[in-house]
Amino acid sequence: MKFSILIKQGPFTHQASDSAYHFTVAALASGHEIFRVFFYNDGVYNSNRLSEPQTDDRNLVSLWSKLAAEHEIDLVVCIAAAQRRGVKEEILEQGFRISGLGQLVEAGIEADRTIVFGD
Amino acid sequence: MKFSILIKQGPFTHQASDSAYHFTVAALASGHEIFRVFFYNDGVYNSNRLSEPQTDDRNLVSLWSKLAAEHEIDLVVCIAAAQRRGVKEEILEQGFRISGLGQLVEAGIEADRTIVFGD
Amino acid sequence: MNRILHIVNKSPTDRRAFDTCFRMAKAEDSILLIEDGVYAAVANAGFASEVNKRLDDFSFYVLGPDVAARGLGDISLIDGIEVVDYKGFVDLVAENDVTQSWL
Amino acid sequence: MNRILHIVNKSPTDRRAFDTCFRMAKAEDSILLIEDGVYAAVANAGFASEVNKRLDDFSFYVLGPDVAARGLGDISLIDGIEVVDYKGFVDLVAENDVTQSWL
Amino acid sequence: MEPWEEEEGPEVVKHFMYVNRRAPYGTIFAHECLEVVLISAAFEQDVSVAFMDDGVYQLKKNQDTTGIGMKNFSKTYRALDDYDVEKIYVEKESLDARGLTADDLIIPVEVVSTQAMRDLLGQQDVVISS
Amino acid sequence: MEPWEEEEGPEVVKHFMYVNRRAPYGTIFAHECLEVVLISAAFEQDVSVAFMDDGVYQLKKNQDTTGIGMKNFSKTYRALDDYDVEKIYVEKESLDARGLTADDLIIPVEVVSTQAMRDLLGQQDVVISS
Repeated sequence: MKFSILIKQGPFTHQASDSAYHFTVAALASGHEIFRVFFYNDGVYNSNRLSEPQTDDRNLVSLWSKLAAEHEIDLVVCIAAAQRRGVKEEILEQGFRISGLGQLVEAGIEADRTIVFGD
Repeated sequence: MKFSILIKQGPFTHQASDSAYHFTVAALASGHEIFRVFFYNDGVYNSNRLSEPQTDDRNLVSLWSKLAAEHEIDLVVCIAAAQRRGVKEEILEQGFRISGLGQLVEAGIEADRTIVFGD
Repeated sequence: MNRILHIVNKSPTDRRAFDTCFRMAKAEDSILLIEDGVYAAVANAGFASEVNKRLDDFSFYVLGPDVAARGLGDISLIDGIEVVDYKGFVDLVAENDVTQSWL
Repeated sequence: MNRILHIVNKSPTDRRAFDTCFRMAKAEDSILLIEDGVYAAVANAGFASEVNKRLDDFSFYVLGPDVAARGLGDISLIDGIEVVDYKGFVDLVAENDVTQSWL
Repeated sequence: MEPWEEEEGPEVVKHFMYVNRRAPYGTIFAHECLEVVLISAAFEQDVSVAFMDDGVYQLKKNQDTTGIGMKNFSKTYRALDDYDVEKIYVEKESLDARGLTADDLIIPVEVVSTQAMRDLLGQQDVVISS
Repeated sequence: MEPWEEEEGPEVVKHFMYVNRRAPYGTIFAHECLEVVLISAAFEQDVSVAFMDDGVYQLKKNQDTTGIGMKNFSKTYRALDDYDVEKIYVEKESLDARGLTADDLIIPVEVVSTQAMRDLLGQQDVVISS
């Protein structure tokens, strides 16, 4: 089955991105396909490559980036939400791309299921 | 009277930074002194100079920066909260400085009143 | 005992911050409604009874700019809640000994 | 009618998401508790009665990793709520027609 | 050519519902959800917008944000009609609990019972909560 | 030399209270508040930490975060004693509503009535809510 994921919160402050990550890993392990992960609202902060958590904490930015590289997952950061929050190409982690909100709607159309993670 | 302000949310997602800004402007207009504005939790995002809201929306990053320049306000961004969220010197707006959590405690000691804005 | 200015910025129909604020406030304290907390000041809303029965216990204030932003300028607010602007907010902070934000 | 997987990630003692979830869910729907929503599964908590009286109406699930993280692994959860892991979460999404997150 | 622009083959029209349960201004969720709804109108899907709980406050008439310095986006709801987004549902119970009626709202909406809203939810393929 | 390190002149000792009302892990507020409390211990002020509402869940024993990949910071509460932060108050009503007792908590605390917590709040100079 094809899943699309919407993430509405940044790393750390809310568990949303953590839950979405573990869900995505489990979905892939079960043989499902991830059509797209779309980052909206504060979710755009998940793509900030300057993020540097303590060494004994998880690093969601690099976890998403590595997962995308391993499984060719499309990680899309909403341009409108990113611009106002100051997430620009110059601080974007590898594996993420910035694009329009239409990509979220397309993700909903193309996937069999869309799951929203937020606060 | 001397006030210290604690801001726990970033710009846009919650009204906390807006409310704190208007409170600060009003306090200065009433002749009070602002000892320090401390940015903690997601509040550290208020110092990201890459933030670029739509032209008909307010820009809290530059509003805080200008207010600080006009009234010599000490804007302190928590280093621990900023590191994990990827707010570094290289994207720091003028007028903000990154320092330790002790600055928040000191702000509480030195000011007559400490007011918390968050979610 | 220090006089406390309790600040509530949560809608009473979304979060339970008001429950705790009312439980923890003491007779001489003041309660200021800001941001989404201003919905608690609407006279016709279901939550109004919770505020009405405490009007004699605490001094209630509501932030006018937040009322206007939410389109509540044209409907009745609870009698006995004083509308203040940001300057009034500052005055309340100065007049009380300490502030507590019920986030 | 599409079968809905309702996902609740809010503590029942902080937010009112459960009220609306219970109001909007229909008989054949499933309700999955994740993140701070898992506190609704505690058998001895005050909110348990709200869940208990709906056990016949909906299928309830709770995410085990979130239960363990919060230290609830050593206390009784409500009988009739099935504990699932992330793989079980994925299966629930696939088995139902659509998901609704009550944020 | 993007998939949704295909003119041949079976047209897949999905039922999308955007669920609004937050008050405006206190958080940005109302504003950013409206931006998604406007974009979604271009995709020729079946789009519904639901307002319940504090979400009904988003539609309150006479919002005036000059005092808080934020953008008043409430007038943008009027553009929904121009974008052919016509299925706008407001739960009656949520209005009642807040002392509001349809007359208090900035646009014409369909006020529905809890039962009707529940049925509408059951007809969707994609539900995006804000 | 920083102001709080002065050894001469009148010592100003203020009463600080950190108020915890959020559950752990769902949001970072519990974790980041604990970081402030630990720092504040160095300032020789009168420090209290209060737990009420869902904040009491922060102290629940046997937290195991391996399944969610987040850092288990609950053991750090045990360090409060080493930092001479000894005024730790938990509201009884909040414990009761959640079916918990002091035995369920990771550290010894003072369980207080609502009235006692109200009185403690009234003795503070600075209240930091998390």
